[in-house]
Amino acid sequence: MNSQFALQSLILRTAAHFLLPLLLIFSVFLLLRGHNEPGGGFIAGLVAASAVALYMFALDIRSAKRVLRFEPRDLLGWGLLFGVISGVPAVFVGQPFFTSQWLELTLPVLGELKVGTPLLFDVGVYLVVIGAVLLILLSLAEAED
Amino acid sequence: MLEFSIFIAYVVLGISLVLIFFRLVLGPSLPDRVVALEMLATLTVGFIAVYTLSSGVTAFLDVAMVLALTAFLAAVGFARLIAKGGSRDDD
Amino acid sequence: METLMAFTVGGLFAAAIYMMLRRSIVKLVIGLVLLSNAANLLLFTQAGLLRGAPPLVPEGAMQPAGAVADPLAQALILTAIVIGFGVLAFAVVLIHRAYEVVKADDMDQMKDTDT
Amino acid sequence: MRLEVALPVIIPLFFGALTLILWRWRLAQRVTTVAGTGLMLLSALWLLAATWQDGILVMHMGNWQAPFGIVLVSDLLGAIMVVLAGISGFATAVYSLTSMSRRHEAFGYYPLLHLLLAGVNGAFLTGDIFNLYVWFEVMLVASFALLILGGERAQMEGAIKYVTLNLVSSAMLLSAIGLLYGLTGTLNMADIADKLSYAEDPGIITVIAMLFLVSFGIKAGAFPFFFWLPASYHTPQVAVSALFAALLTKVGVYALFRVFTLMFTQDVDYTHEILLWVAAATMLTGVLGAAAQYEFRRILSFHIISQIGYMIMGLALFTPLAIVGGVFYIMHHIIVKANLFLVSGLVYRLKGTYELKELGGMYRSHPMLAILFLIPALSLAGIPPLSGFFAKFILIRAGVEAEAWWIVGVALLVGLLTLYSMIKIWAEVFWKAQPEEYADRPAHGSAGSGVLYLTIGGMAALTVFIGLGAEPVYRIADAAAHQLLNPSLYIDAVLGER
Amino acid sequence: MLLAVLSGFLIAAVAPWVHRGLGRHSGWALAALPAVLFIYFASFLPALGETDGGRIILEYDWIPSLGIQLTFLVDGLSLLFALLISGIGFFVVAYAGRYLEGHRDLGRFYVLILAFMASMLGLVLSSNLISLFVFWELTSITSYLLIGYNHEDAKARKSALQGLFVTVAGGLALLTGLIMMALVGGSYELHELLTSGDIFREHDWYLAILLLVLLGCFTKSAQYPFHFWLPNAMAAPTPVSAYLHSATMVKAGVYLMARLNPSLGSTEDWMLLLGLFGAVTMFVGVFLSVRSTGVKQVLAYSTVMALGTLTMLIGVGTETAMLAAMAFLLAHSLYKGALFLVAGILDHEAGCKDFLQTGGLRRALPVTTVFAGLAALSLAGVLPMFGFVAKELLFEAVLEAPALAGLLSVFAVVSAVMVVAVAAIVGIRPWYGPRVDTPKTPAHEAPPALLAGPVILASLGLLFGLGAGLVDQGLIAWAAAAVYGAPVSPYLSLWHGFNLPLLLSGVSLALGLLLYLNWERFRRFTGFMAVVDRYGPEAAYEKAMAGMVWLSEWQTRVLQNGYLRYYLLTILISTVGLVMVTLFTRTHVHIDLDLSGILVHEAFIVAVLLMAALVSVTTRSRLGAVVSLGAVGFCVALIYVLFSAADVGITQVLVETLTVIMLVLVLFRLPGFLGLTPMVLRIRDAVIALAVGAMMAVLKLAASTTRYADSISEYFIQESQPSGYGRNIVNVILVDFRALDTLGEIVVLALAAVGVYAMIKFRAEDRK
Amino acid sequence: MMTELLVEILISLFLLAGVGFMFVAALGLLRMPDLPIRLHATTKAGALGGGLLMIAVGLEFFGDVTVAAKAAAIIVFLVLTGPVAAHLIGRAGYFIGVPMWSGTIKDELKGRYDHKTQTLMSPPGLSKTRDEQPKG
Amino acid sequence: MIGPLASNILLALVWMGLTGSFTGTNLFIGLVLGYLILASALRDQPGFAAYTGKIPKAIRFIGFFIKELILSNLKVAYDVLTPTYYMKPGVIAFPLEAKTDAEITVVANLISLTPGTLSLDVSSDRKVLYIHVMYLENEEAVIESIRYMEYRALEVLR
Ligand code: NA
Ligand code: NA
Repeated sequence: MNSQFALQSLILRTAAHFLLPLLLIFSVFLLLRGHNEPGGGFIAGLVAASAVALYMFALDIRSAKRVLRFEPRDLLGWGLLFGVISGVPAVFVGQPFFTSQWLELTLPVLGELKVGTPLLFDVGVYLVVIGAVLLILLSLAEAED
Repeated sequence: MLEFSIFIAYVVLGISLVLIFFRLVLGPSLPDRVVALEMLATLTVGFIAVYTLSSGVTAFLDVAMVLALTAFLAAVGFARLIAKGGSRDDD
Repeated sequence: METLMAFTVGGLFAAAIYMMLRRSIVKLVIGLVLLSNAANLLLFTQAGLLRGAPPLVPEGAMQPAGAVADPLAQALILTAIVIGFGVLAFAVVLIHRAYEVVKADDMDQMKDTDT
Repeated sequence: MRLEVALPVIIPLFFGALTLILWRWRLAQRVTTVAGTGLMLLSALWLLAATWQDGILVMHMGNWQAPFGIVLVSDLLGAIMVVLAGISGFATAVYSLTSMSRRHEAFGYYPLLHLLLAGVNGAFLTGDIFNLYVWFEVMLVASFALLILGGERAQMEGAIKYVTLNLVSSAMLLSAIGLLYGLTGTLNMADIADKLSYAEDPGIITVIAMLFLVSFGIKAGAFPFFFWLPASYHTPQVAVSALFAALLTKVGVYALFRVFTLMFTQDVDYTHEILLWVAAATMLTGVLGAAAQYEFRRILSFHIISQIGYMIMGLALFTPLAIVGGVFYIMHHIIVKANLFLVSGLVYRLKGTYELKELGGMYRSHPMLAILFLIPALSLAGIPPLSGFFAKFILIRAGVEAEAWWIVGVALLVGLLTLYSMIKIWAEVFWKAQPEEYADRPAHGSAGSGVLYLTIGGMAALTVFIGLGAEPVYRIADAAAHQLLNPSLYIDAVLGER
Repeated sequence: MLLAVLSGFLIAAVAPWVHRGLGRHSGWALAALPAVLFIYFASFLPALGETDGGRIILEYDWIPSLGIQLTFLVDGLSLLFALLISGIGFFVVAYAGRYLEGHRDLGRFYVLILAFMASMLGLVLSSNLISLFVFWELTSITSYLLIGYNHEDAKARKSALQGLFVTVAGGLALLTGLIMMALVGGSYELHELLTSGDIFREHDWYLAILLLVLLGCFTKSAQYPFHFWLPNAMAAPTPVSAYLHSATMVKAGVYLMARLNPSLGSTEDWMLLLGLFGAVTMFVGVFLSVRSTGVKQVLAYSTVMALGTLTMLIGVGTETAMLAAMAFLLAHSLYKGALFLVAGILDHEAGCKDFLQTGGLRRALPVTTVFAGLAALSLAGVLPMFGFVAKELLFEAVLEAPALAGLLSVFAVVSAVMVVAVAAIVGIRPWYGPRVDTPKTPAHEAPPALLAGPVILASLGLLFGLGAGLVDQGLIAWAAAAVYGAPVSPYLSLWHGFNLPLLLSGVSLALGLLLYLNWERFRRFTGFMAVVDRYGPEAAYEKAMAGMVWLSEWQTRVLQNGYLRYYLLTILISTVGLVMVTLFTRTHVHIDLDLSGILVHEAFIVAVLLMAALVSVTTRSRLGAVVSLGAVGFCVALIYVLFSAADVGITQVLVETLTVIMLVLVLFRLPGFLGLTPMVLRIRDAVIALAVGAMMAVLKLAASTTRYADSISEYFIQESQPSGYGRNIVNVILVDFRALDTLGEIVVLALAAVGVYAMIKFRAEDRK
Repeated sequence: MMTELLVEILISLFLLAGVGFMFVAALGLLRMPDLPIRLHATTKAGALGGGLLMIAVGLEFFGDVTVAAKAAAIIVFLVLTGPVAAHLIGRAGYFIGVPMWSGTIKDELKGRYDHKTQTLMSPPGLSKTRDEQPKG
Repeated sequence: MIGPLASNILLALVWMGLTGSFTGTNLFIGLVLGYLILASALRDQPGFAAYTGKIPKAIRFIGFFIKELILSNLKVAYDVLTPTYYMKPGVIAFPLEAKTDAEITVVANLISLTPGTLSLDVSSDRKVLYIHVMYLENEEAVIESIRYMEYRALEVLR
């Protein structure tokens, strides 16, 4: 049932089942509010990566990968692409690269919301961080298996 | 009153920090050191709490929050190392 | 405080350098970690030290109420920490691989490529 | 808003991300890589043309005014460097099409290549000192990864030295930036220069300049900081070696040119005198290092060092002509050194070894390759009418004008010893008969050599062009030097007329 | 003109195909080029006559910004050389086509010889100093490739390198000299500089320029002590020797000295340097020539003698001397070209490479014998050959020399004696006397292609001797005038009446023949020279090269020693040195140790931080060190937090934790710490480490006392919310104000991850 | 005024109690004779100390729900992760045979780990009796 | 238990939407209101009844737990702060009542948090919890108190 890699601990495994969603929701929370409070894509990404790393230690590598759903490598690519692309829309309105573009949305429940390219950028950072940290950790773990 | 308490709290935490540090140095086993590291993380949470009180800025609680939630991962890592027999040639 | 931080930074640099001068490749890693901490701390303290004033704007306000710590330096350090982490990850695995290939934790056995 | 200033950075970043996403599809990666580097080259040429026509161009990234946001600045030196990066990047990409092993392709060669170029171009174009550090790191980590691609023992050994020493350099750079930020409260290089020009008691600046000197000196491979270079440059795949040889150290040289013309000009008599000694020692130790070597790429690696010395000599003499010489030298050297490495790679491909003692008979068997070696080799040694001659000529003339006799003597002597090494390669690899005992070494195949010849031939043609058609090249270098020696042009372009 | 000069290169580029297409006739076909060029250059003669030895200047743009132009100067001197180059070139190319027939590399040979010819033409015709130098170096390179023509022979490669190295070394000195000349004279154009001799002679740089230029000329023209490369260059095929070492390459130095005489000459330094070096070279050359037995060696050393003679004459500097020099130049080119080609026939037909193996070939090779004899007579300076005319003038010039007349005369006479012996060796020894078994038995006389050169060149020697006036009024006089810098009244003639020079000629002829008869004894008698050779210039060259390689190996051992820690030590000590010296010499900052304002818990944290760092450094347990690092990390995070950096604190904590995890994952397989270093070295390292730490601390303190301006961060604080729509200023900086930094930073992260991935997967693949 | 003082005293009490327990944990960590006993000290006193401090913080910013939520979250996180870490570390000590204090009177865990498979056996007597016990 | 909790949260969100205020305070108010509504309106529904009934139990348990925590912490503190060691440590095997992974984990962690006891590990057959006990003078009494704690905890969980 368990791979060679993980710690064979029922307590940790169970705790991980509980902590994983907690860490992930916490990470999204940190990402979304990062523009206004401490947090942001980088920190959020690290927390998310920690969550998966915990799963890796507690369960096994395969489960950890299943949590992630994507290859960490692809996350790197998409994250970078988001990061680069978020700088491009400005060019179409005749502004320099990475000039932030904001959209004011009025949503039914959430009310007025400012959505801008910096957020897209932060999401790119988030994805890259998750991808990078997990690519490193999972490769290292797999190397041991 | 509160200021004085905070001062005392800082001093006590400072002394605690040194005590923890000694355990970290003395070991003697790796798990002993890891306990010390865990405790250091907890103590850092304590520091941040006192600092929040003394500065009146609550933003630092976020640091404590992250710390409380993730610091034990280091212990997990060490535990796994030991479980795989990685430290027998050490210490 | 500036003086104390100067000593701290100096001490960290010294520790890092000492470790990097060892023959054991494992120690090299430890040196690298210390080095990156030292440089970050230097950058941090050089921008001025201010207690209890994070660079945050209170909700509803346009600017912080009083003086706040230098946000730019903090942003720079964040970037530097992340870069340092990436580089360190690479270095750690590199050393791991080098050990596997050379089968020794001794830098002196890694000098064949030079001459 | 000038789009072209940012394109040489944005394009490789974009293609880096794209090739990462296309990781599993080798063919797609190859196609996009050639397209991407080609596009980058075009954008670089566009940028150079625009900069030539309209003077220093600035893009305020994010539309934040300088000195607050990060600016990308294209002065002629920057634009020239970007074009050179474009040329070497494109050549490497094309050369890689047939020479790169599947193993490398499967583990990120193409994304690494693009991102390395992004780092290099970022470093050339940024007008922000911290951003320069960031691009340096991008370039370094990309080069780390490219260096170990293959996983051989020599690569690991070399990489450890490369990584360690460059990290020391980065830590020093970061510390120096921290100190400078503490002093000036700004990161924009033009702004720093501006503020320093009003500074009272600028002695401490000179001290910090020394840290920059060491840090960039390490990255440039200058004496006594070059050790990582000969330890590692001969270990990766040859296309990678070529790219490294052409570009990476030059980014260090570029940075030295940038900071020691723009920011650290308070105490020129002192700082540039030190640079001059560094230049001389770099030239000599590099060229002497090569004379002892009998491995194709090691010889070339050591020569990188000695050539760096010439470039620094141009900066150190700090006369208009000397700066022209330095810039000219950079242009010449990037093309020539990349080409020599590529030639060595083709030799390896055909003969299966880089050891001079095991090689031979190639003048007979591959006369075209022999000529294509001889052109860059003689150019490197400064034989007229190839590019290297004019590079050296300008520097020597500048040295004579400045009456810096000893550095002129060193430069000449080093030129002679460079010839010695190049002739050694020529005699051993091409003239000498193939030694019997190594005759049956397995070749790595000659299939697809056509593309390789094309690349090498194109680069050789450039070398000849820079020599025979030195006039336009000189004029560009001259204009670049003019901008470098008049920092107010740069400062005004970035900060606006004040 | 441009086309004329460059045509050699153009034809060279297609020569292999011409060769492939025309086969055995390629030699004659390609020889058409020099022939055409000869005619072209000859066509300048009338024009030059009209201006009475004046000059024609043709200018083409090349690199005007640098003052480097393709300017060509046609006057007597350059025309004389151009005619010699193209004329002899014609015979050599034709000769080579036959001589090397069937040789697999003949096609490449044409390329090189034509390129060489073009370079040589460019050299002598250039008026721009730098283009002259360009062609100068081109002759070095092409001649390198020609000397090493038999490149699979190690000796040929070595000789080629020697020639190249010596001439290029001199060339670099020359370049410097030329640049200095241009700076002094304000132009790179010879035709402008030649009229401004006084500016040079009075300038501080004069001696430096003179020495540098002469170094270039002496090496190229094989003056003592740089003469040794020339005989070794005989490794080249014979046509090359004939061409390079008679008419062209080696005369480049002579050409340049002659050319620059109006600018740099007429000073005591000039006369002494050229006179003495020329005389010594002349003597050494001929002496070594007589001592040699190899066919080409004898000829080569006699060339050294001729070059010395020319140098000496240019040094003497009188009108007569210039006339003598030009006449001697022409004479030498003719007979030496012929003799080398004869040497080639000897080799080609009889396989002879050494005079000791020759004898009695006159029956087999009658035509060769006749014209070899004719050329040898000119070499010996026997009436009525042109060589005689030249020698008479030579004696006259040295006897009248303004300085050192006696010394030079003695050298000249002694040399003349030995030259006669050399001429006898060449002109008599192989042909007459008993038939000696040669490696090959010549079946018939050499073919026309081989004979054309010797026949015509030797005949010209006779023709010009008989009709000295043929060349007298025109070319030689114009050339001498160009060298002299003023019109020269020509008086070349075969017969000047009984005078001292004639007497000396007679004496030297007699003594020379005597020497020839005692050749064996002379060689035995001078056997001690072998010892001298061991300490001679060539040995010095070899020693220098070996020394350079030794130095290089030593330096590599010392500097590039493979030990990372020594690299680090070097870098760090240099850094500390640079920074500290600068700090103490260029600043007057005071460092003020202010320990006030420290809160007690901060002191605790810093103390623990430093102690933890110390532990991580000193502990014998590697995992203990990792734990200590974790402690350092938490303390640093605390410092960030205590000084208001929340985001940084969080990041530090997370990164620290992940670092520990990563280290733990990796250290798993690594061994424990080893105590590899003895205590003394550890103390040394500790001292260096502390020095670096102290440097950073001092720097930080020194920089803290100064602040030139307020930080730009105030802008971010003000604008974060209004313009960036974010209240976390740090994050707004990261994703907006300085997004480019962050973009770079994630690229770094992605790259590191890819690198790690590749490293690990490579290993996985290798294991499979 | 009076309430303010009272609140201040209350906060001070929580604060001092909190750091007091922190101190106990630290001292225990240093003073206690073997690994499990040290774990006792840090796990509980750490969690309690941290909790008390967070209550102090919550009181100081009374009414600010965000702060209260954060403080509560920190307590929850500490309580969640501390015991897990303690379990892992204590177990790890067993794995590598960290010696127990000489005053230890009983060790039922000794010798029950199979290092190879990382499995832990139940004591022979207990597993049987367990099924017989009533649930509830 | 998940369904009612989700309902509670949903109610809180609706409350926030209705009041148009997205602050933490308002969320808290919403949660309490939602709970009250659920507890009163749906008290007959079995699923919801269990949920609403759990809350008081949980609160009681927390109270109990905090009391234990403080009391035994003081005991340890006393031992730590005084020079002599009073403890009699030992490791015991505690037969678990808890069945599921979650129950076992919660119980084990609670045991760890109450001073004097520290869960070291669970046997691989999940039947026995090995506990390090600091004051093992009376093993029966210790086991009894642990069992009581387990009982209280399971009460909330099941
Ligand atoms: Na960041
Ligand atoms: Na940043």
